[in-house]
Amino acid sequence: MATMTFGRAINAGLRRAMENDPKVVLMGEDIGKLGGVFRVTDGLQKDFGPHRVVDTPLAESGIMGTAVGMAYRGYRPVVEIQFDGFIYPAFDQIVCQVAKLHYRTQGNVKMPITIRVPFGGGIGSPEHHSESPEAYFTHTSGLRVVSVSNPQDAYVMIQQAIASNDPILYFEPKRRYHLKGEVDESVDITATGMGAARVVTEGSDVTLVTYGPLVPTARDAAVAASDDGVSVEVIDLRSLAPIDFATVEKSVRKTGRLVITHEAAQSGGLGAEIAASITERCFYYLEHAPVRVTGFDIPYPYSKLEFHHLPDLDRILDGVDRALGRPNSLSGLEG
Amino acid sequence: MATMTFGRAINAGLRRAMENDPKVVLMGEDIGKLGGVFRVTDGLQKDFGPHRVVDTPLAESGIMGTAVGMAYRGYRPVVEIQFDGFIYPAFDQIVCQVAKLHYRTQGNVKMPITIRVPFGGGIGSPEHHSESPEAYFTHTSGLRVVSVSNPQDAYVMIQQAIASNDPILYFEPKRRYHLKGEVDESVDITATGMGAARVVTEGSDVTLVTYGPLVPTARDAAVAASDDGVSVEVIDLRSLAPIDFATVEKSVRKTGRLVITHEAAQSGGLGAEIAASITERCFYYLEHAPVRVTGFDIPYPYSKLEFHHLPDLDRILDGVDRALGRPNSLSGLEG
Amino acid sequence: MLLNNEADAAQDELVQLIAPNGERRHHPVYDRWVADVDGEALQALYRDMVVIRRIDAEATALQRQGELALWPPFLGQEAAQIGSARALREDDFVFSSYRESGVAYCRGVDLTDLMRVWRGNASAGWDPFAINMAPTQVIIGAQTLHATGYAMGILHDGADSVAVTYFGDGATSQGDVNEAMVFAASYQAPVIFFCQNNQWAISEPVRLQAHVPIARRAPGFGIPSVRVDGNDVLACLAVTREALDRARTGGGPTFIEAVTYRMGPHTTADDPTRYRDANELEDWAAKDPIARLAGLLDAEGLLPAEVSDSVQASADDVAARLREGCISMPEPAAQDVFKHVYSEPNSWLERQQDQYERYLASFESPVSDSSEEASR
Amino acid sequence: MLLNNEADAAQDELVQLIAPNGERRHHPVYDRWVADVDGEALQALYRDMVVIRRIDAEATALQRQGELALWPPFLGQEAAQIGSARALREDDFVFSSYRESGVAYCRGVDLTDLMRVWRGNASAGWDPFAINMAPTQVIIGAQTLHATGYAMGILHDGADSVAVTYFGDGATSQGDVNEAMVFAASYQAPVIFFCQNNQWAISEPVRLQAHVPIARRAPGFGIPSVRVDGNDVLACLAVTREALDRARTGGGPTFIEAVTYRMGPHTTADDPTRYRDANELEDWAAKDPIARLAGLLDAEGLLPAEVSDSVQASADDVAARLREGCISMPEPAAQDVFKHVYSEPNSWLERQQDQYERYLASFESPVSDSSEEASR
Ligand SMILES: Cc1ncc(C[n+]2csc(CCOP(=O)(O)OP(=O)(O)O)c2C)c(N)n1
Ligand SMILES: Cc1ncc(C[n+]2csc(CCOP(=O)(O)OP(=O)(O)O)c2C)c(N)n1
Ligand SMILES: [Mg+2]
Ligand SMILES: [Mg+2]
Repeated sequence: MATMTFGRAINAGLRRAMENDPKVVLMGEDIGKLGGVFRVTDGLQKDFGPHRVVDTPLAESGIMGTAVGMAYRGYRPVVEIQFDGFIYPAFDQIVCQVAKLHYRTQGNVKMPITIRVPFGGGIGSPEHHSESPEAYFTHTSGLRVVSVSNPQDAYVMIQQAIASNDPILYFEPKRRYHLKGEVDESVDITATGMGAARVVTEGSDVTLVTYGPLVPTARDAAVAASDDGVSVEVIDLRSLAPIDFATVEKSVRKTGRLVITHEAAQSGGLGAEIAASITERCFYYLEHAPVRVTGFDIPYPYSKLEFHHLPDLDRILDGVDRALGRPNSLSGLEG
Repeated sequence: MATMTFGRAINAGLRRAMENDPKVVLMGEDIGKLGGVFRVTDGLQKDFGPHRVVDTPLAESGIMGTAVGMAYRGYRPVVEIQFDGFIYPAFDQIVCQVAKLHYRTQGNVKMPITIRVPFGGGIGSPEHHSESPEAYFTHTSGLRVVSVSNPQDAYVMIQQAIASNDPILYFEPKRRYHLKGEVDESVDITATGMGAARVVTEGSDVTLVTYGPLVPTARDAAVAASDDGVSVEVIDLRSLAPIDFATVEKSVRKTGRLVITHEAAQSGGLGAEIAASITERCFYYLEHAPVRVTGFDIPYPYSKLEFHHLPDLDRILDGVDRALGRPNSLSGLEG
Repeated sequence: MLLNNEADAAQDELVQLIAPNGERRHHPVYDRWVADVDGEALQALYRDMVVIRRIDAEATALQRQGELALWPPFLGQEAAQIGSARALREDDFVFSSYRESGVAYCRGVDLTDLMRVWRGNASAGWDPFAINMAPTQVIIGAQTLHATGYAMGILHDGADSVAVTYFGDGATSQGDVNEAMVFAASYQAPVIFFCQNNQWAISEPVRLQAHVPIARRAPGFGIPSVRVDGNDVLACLAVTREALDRARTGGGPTFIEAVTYRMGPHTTADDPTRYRDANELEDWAAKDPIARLAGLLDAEGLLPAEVSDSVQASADDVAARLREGCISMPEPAAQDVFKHVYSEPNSWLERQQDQYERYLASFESPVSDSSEEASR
Repeated sequence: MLLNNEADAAQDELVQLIAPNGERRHHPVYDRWVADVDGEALQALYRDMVVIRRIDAEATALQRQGELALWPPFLGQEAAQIGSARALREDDFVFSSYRESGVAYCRGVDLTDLMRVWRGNASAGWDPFAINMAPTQVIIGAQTLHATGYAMGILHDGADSVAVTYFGDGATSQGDVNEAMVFAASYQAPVIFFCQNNQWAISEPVRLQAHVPIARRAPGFGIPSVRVDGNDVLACLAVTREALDRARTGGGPTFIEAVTYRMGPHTTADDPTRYRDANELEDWAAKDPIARLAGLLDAEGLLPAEVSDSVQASADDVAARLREGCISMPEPAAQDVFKHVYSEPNSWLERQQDQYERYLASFESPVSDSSEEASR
């Protein structure tokens, strides 16, 4: 067991994957000498050479499209998108090519591409550097989407993503890159699947579902709630497409109440899918409508306002209150 | 009142908008002499000239990006995307520029761009010609999204969209272009807003919500259900972002049951948002969890299989049965 | 110093080895690339062109008869497709658009596979690795990046294969095609950009995409380019061989503009009379690629009746097999709609498939007892 | 005929009117474009460059002191920005990236507005129509299409204004920049593509984006281009004036590659020692744009102490006002987060705003009686 930051854990996972399979190739802007703007690929070009860690021209569609060609040739490209907001020029190649090639060729062409995306806000950046675009991809059939929330998962899941024959969006919560945690590097990555949600803290009154950057916030909220006599079960989804609804369902059947929190805008966000699916699966167990605590339906605001947009501990607790039907700021507005 | 096809009604609406405002300019591939591959712009270049109806180079990001520049210069561009599946190269310009410029400039820069998109399946086309990408845009703050289902709405709403100072995605159900209907060309387009949902047929047992191509199918389903003694209220949303939830809410408070149908894939589709929002708003009125009857989570299949993917009358009726809690194919699987 | 775009006659000249009247033209640079092409080889090229033209005609007929949903004819582009594709080695890899059925034929595609997409029975007609050619690409220009990435993989492997990508004049306006040139030049990847400039992108003339010859684009990216008479099969063969040789020997990418003409509609759904002049078609008919080679063969006594007849018989045979394969294609099963979305199990999809199968089953048998179901 | 990419020395030569040592160089074509630039005008250009360098230094200091969240320095690029921007007319319109604060200064931006984005107080610092310059653009290359569309609008209006777009060497790899050239050439739009090739895109050297000089790219799209010494303010002024004149008189677009150097980090968040050699910086320091013009002025007796002192005083004054405006910027209010998403009312957003305001209010007063709420 070693203590390492989130970013370092991904770096270690990438290194392990590259050691294990010579077909693993990293591609992206500034990932070589610079080690990426977040230093996640630090040292890898030095150790594996510029043919394994490829600095690319400044063109995201180009990166994604050439990664498709590399996959045709038998490689397993791991693409870094420098920031969430720069994934859109590659959107066409992702949704029309990466997502569809396996299906359209009846499995003849595999697309084992991992797309790493530092995402989410909270670091005081200018525009286009704090997006949460995950719902675009969870709605895209043919893709898998995951998000990690701690160094151990980051280490294991980056390797699982690379080992998978399906294309995977791997969302890294950039404001947690410096979060430290224990990482067991000896763990067998094939022992568990990548899809299972994780119960972070057990509880009996309310189920609180989240992923990525808000997992620590949700955990803190559970602690705060417990001081108030409310027992919150926190679930870290880890896989966003598909979602391990069985785990969420089990929890909601126990608690009867569901709160979902994410940074992305509310309308059409992942929270809508979770609320709809859990309502379908647990209708007669629900004591209250699922509650969503999310970013607003606004473009990501400038940084002086970002903490109004981002759900925080208090807003999550407010959501927990709503799910419990306690009188609060929105009492009387719903239901 | 004149009888005209859907496509013709849009053509008439475009013509009227161009007559009324010299700043309205049409841009797209093959929209000039050819009149577009669906002939929606037929005759307009001849009458308004190649500077008002602009055939563009074959590059969607280029079309959208230059439309942004035209809007900066005070124009009101109406962009045609030839088929739904070709909108993705323009995705970056749409979500990062078109959607955000008004917000980021504190309203100084208006983006009165209308993006016309023939969408949906059912016409036996090859790949990329039958997509339903609306949920990507309904999740994008700063955009408005509408879909039309009949010639009259098509005629009115294209003009309303062009007159609006906000950017609007205008989704045209391509398999209905030849549908005929009465069009009252004398209607005052400023008399009604563009956002209101329309109750297509009133009913008391189940609320059936849809939009665009499936509106006629839903209406047929309501007729079939009534033969079976079930009274279905059909709602055509018309505006997909924002959705007129007040109208849906009113209906569901009456019926207690909600079925949503669309062609797009289920997970993360618009149906999820509708189910989640209506559950929030009508929890204590619902007798059953909202039911979704949608396309599957698959890339759009080749045409010999498309009618397995697309919801049809029988699948909608099956959904109605589920919402009614009647024993059917899925009995025992949910709830 | 201002770099301008005034025409440089020498640069824009077409490489031509056979004149429209069938006369053999000599070329200081390109003759050597076809020095080995003897009478037999010329006859083989002729046979190829006649056969693929027949495939095109048969497919068009099948569409008219309702057996195909759509067909994008390549009538007029036979020389560009045969000349380039016959230059390739088996281990080269092709990334084309939707109009390169002639190229697919050269790659050895099964005739039934060639029809699958257009009949609506598949999204990709063939196994790409069986013939080293990616499936048809509808998204304009997307495949040029795939080819470039594949070529980067070839470099990585230290192999001497080449990736070849086909696209149209309209496609040159897409960002992807230009980004592909950036990547190809940056890594000196062994990829050939083969642009069939058939003068039209649906209803848009090439002048809307570019005011200067398309071949001039690539040098600005650091990629050598050549403009070839796309209706001259020998010239197409020669320039492709030169480009392949450059790529195999570490010389990096080449851009080829094959100047040709789409004699038919964009697809069987298109009506070109709405936007183009009949005269233009006539002018190009005079440069017909097959008539041209026939002229050369004739002049050299290489087209006696028995050869003509045998070519005709090949074409008839291929057409018959094509038709037969097309109309006897088995219909897909409902469950196929769920197959191969992922290579690994997916809980969302499994649930949907399960629901749909129960739904379908409900039409066959009465709805089963719900308590039994609940125990599942 | 093969078009290759062998260096054409004449083509790649930089337009230069002032040598690095400050000597005035004569140029057969471009002298006439600056014939009117007298001593006073030269002093004004000098003043501009010194002032914007001071703005850059002050902003960098403000960032180090925690008053700005980020700053992208343009140190070393003063001549490219001043030379080009001072050629513009008020009714021309600029679409830049994030690094053109010197251009914004020329457009007359309010100094506080210049800081807003970087302090985190706005997504766009100024009203674009007040200074005819679009806000900073972070998405690499996106603005080149906006400029081209704006120029199409100018054509439409029959006006003789020009759209000018600034972007970097790295940006030339983006599809959007290449599509912008396609559209600009197709419509012969009055737009100038002003590329500041500052040798780096964050950590990537220009060679990764292009193996040949960037100025060679545009002619292949049918756009004349020119390569200029980007550290020579007079040359930048001259080539921009020529391009503007061409655009105003119906001659269409021009591409300018200004060869310069980013002497600082990519942004204040970057550490260039990780990827670049200190020697390189030294080499370029010898070509410093301000020292160069000072050399010329000095030689011509145009830089007496009172001028130097006055320039220094201007710079001090601007820096003081910049700092004052920056640190006294009012903080935004929570409700601002919801403003201007749409120009028309939006029911989804209104509901969210309403909820959030109640939520905020709940921290101020005890939660109100729910029956009262319910009656709303
Ligand atoms: C991204 C995208 N945009 C638009 C289309 C619609 N479309 C199909 S073919 C075509 C014209 C292509 O012209 P060209 O590249 O010259 O190839 P050709 O058809 O002449 O072989 C267009 C606009 C498409 N398939 N993909
Ligand atoms: C679409 C997109 N991709 C990536 C980035 C991240 N990024 C910001 S600046 C930059 C380098 C730009 O280099 P260049 O165009 O040469 O301009 P310079 O910064 O040198 O002025 C990169 C990669 C971005 N902002 N937008
Ligand atoms: Mg063409
Ligand atoms: Mg640069």
